Amino acid sequence: MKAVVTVMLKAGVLDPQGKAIGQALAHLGFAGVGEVRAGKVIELELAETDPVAAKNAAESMARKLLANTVIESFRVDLS
Amino acid sequence: MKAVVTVMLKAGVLDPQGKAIGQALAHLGFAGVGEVRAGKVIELELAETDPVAAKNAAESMARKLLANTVIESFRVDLS
Amino acid sequence: MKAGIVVFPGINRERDIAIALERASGRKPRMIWHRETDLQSLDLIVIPGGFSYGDYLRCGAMAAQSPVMESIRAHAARGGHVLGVCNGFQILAEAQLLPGALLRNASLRFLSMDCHLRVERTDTDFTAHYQRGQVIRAPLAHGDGNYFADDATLDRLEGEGLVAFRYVEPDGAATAKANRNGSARNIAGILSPNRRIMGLMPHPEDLVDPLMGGTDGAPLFEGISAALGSDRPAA
Amino acid sequence: MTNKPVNQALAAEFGLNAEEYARVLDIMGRAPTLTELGIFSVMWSEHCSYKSSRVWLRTLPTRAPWVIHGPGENAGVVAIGEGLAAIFKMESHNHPSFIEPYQGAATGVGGILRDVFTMGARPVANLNALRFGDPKNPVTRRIVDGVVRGIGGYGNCVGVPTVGGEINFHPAYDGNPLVNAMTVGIAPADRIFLSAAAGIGNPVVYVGSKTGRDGIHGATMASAEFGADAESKRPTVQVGDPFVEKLLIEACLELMATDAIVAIQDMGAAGLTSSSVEMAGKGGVGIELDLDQVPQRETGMSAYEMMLSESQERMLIVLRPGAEGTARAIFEKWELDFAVIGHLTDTGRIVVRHQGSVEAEIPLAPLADQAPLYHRPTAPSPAPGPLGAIPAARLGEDLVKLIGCPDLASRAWVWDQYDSTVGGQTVKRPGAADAAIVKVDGHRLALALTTDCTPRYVAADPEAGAAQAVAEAWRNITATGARPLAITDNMNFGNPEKPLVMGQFAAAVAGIARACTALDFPVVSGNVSLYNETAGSPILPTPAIGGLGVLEDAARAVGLAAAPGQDLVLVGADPSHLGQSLWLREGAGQEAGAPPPVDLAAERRHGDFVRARIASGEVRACHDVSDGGLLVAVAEMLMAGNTGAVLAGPTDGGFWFGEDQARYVVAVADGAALVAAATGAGVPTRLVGRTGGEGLTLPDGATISLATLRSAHERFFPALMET
Ligand SMILES: Nc1ncnc2c1ncn2[C@@H]1O[C@H](COP(=O)(O)OP(=O)(O)O)[C@@H](O)[C@H]1O
Ligand SMILES: [Mg+2]
Repeated sequence: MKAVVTVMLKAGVLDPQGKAIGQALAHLGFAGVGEVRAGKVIELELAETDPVAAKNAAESMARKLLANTVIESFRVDLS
Repeated sequence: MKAVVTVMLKAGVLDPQGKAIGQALAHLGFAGVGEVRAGKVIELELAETDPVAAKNAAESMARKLLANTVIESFRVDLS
Repeated sequence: MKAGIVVFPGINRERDIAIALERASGRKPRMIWHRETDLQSLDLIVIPGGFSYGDYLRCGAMAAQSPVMESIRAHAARGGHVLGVCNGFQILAEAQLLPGALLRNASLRFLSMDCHLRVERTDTDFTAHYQRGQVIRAPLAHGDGNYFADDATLDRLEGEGLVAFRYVEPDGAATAKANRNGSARNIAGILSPNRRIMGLMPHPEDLVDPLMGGTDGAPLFEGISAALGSDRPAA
Repeated sequence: MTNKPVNQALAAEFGLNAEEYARVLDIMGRAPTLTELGIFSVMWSEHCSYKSSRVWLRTLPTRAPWVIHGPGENAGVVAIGEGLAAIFKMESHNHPSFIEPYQGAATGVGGILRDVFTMGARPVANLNALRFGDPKNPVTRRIVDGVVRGIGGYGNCVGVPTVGGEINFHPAYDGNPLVNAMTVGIAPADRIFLSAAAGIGNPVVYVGSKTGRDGIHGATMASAEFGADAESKRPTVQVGDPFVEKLLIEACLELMATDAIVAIQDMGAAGLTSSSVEMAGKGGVGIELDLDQVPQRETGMSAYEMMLSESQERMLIVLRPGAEGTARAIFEKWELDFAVIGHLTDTGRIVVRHQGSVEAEIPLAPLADQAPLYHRPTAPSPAPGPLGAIPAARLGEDLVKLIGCPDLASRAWVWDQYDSTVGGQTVKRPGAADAAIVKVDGHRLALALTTDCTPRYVAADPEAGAAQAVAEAWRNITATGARPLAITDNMNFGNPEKPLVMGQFAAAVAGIARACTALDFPVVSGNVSLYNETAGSPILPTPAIGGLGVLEDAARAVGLAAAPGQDLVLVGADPSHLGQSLWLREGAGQEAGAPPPVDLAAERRHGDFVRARIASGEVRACHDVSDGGLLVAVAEMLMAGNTGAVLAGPTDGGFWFGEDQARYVVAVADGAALVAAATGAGVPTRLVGRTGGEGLTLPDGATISLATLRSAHERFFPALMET
């Protein structure tokens, strides 16, 4: 079972990378781009086959290591 | 319309981050974690309302800037 | 003073710290491999700079979870002194021994140059050998030194006087230009409430010898070794 | 690829010509297997075999009493006193850096670090010599950004300070930037580790990272020019892992402190193939490898793929019998892969086994002895066009323009991204002196390090230009007060099958040899990068020189910053040579004339004089005069020292912007005394000014403020990169 953990900076935490990407897109002539946020994605190959258990495990990995909840929020998707 | 661009290293390209995260999870006692891959996610707020046009625009941004297609592949999702 | 330097895989400024400590105290610090857990005999634990675990994922994240951190936590709980420099500061923040987090530099580039720091308080064992308000020079070398904490935390740090160093101009003014990495309120270093844990991004340990361009960092190491007891045999 | 029949057509795809393939058949006495063909093709590639350059490289002077190991080992080794040796080398990563600038540059740094620590040295400094295309070309910015980030990303993480280098821009590098990385390490002079395998039956051990399908045929690619199809030829790009490299450094040094190692070599280009073939070949033994034991990152890898993989951060070690346990414990402590993958034999052959079958069996001696060696035809470079009319100088305006031009503008934007202080031994950081000064931990000794080459001189006259590069390296070391010891050279040229390019190469080697001999400054290591061409047009010939010198007492090093109240004295003859000068190029668009002549006797006389005056404590600051001439040198000393000056002398461009060689500007308390001493020593000198004040007052009466100078000097890089 594959779990995908997406980690984004919390609203209110400055995201210079997202801002820089937004500016670069504008320089490249892409119009109509509003806010840009940059985050991380971690794909985990899990031995667990039960979706609920897999999601729990991934969430606990995220809380413990993959995200810093002082600045980041995360989401787990299974696939 | 929001487009989410997920950028991952191509298969076969060494992923030092993914490898280190995998080792750290093992040290923390998480069992049953196989391969770990680390990537980037970029969320774009687009003025475009037509899904096809929005997806095309995001793909072209990814090819031009967001992904380094020499070593990375990308996927666009709309939400 | 018995000092120990924690070496995580990827740490690279352990020798710099050792040189600074030995110069100040006359005694070689002990190198602590990250799997060791017995830190009972130490007065000061230093977590040096570098790229622990490659700084992959987030700077300091993986080191903060390693077994030695439990012993460091216990040492801190006993009222022991802990100094985290650069990656060491990031590790202390990730381990929540100090509040806040260190984000990517606002410029998104690695910063390697001297900065100027204003010493915000001198009634701590780390800063006692400086003058209050003194401006010192120290090298920067980091990609993620942008100090972040929510407003309540920042207000508390300021209110309790737990900001140790701020980025300033040579004349002492805390301007945006002096704040190269974009830190909240120009914060370069902070203290725990008991002022025995200090984390800072710049590298005073690389400026303790006139040959390397200055000695502005030396008082930090002299101060802490004086506070924790001279090692000259009588003590 | 694996299904194709092994024949001459496939050999051609692998870069072997008909004659070379015939030689393979002759050695093997049968058609080679795919793996064997792969081994021949990489070992006989230009990159590994030096087949076009070897005949010329042999003519370089490589000996001096202080040289411990010259070319032929992983890096050069020189004695620096107090029982210590400096180990250093420079190497190119040009092609990979064009394909993927970040990873190309990063893995370039990683590769050269391994060449140095594999010999037992702790790396103490990195430098990098970079050439980029026209700043106006939009691609240039992307390449500069990636290369600088890549060098910083790798060097900062491994914790080796990046202390110097050089950067040029020229349209000739548009499709082919040059990334030359240099590493310097320190080891006890009696604990140097070599690569020649010995001891029949001894275990062959693989350590570091796992093997993947990275960069297969990278060495062959580095030996071919880019066509329009460069994209499609691309092998899987190698990604560097500086964290693992850091662990590998510590683990190898820890193992080297025991007596477990017989021989050790990094896996560089052509990975497992070149390391095993070279180690066994040098030791005159055979080697047997069992690929099933190789730590693998991917599944289903063939023998061919494993033998040709260029995965990074790997080393091959021959251990003493019974030392496996000690070694394994160290690598496991550092969480690195460790595997016994073979042993030495007495067969003189390399035998490669995989999944129960023998995938390759090649006699090593013929693989080496019968490697192709070419005496390629050479043609002399045409003389450069004559100089046009010399414009009248407007000293102030011309100076401001010159110090802001891409080749002279401040490089602070670059070095501000490199950790230059880690290790706590950096006495002179980038920009502080003509050579970086790095102290030896625990000693008073310091190393002086520089890289130099002026490609436009080499293009105009390859012999004189290459001699100039060596002379400038020698001069930059001398200007800090250090004694120059030896060089490493990184020869970057175009397609050697073109007589004109081969002629440039041969002449450049002759120029290097002439300068090294005259200056007692031997070549102890180096690297050749050929086929630096895109769509048929070659780069400027670029023999980058990495120089190393030693100071007995680090505290004696001088920098280039002048202080107020000092006399500025020109050491060396009055300038006048404007051929190939930046002043004519930037001001009048002329890239013409002969480069400045290189008088090595004068170089030595003037340099020895300056060094003695630094040692006596008389010289407070010193800067060599090179690109841009005398006025630029003075302006750089003033900006660094934050002082103005009043200058005296003629007002013509030849005097202030001529690029004559063998010259220094020194700042001293008493200029007259220095001039008198120089006259006695037969060294021409001239008092050119006195420092002080807020501005630079020129002989024509105009004054430029320091602020004007500085803003002109500091504008270029941020304007190119941050807008
Ligand atoms: N790529 C680079 N990396 C680090 N330092 C560099 C680089 N390029 C130039 N520098 C530093 O900038 C300074 C000036 O370089 P350069 O113009 O080549 O000096 P010079 O012509 O006097 O030899 C030197 O200190 C040099 O080491
Ligand atoms: Mg130079």
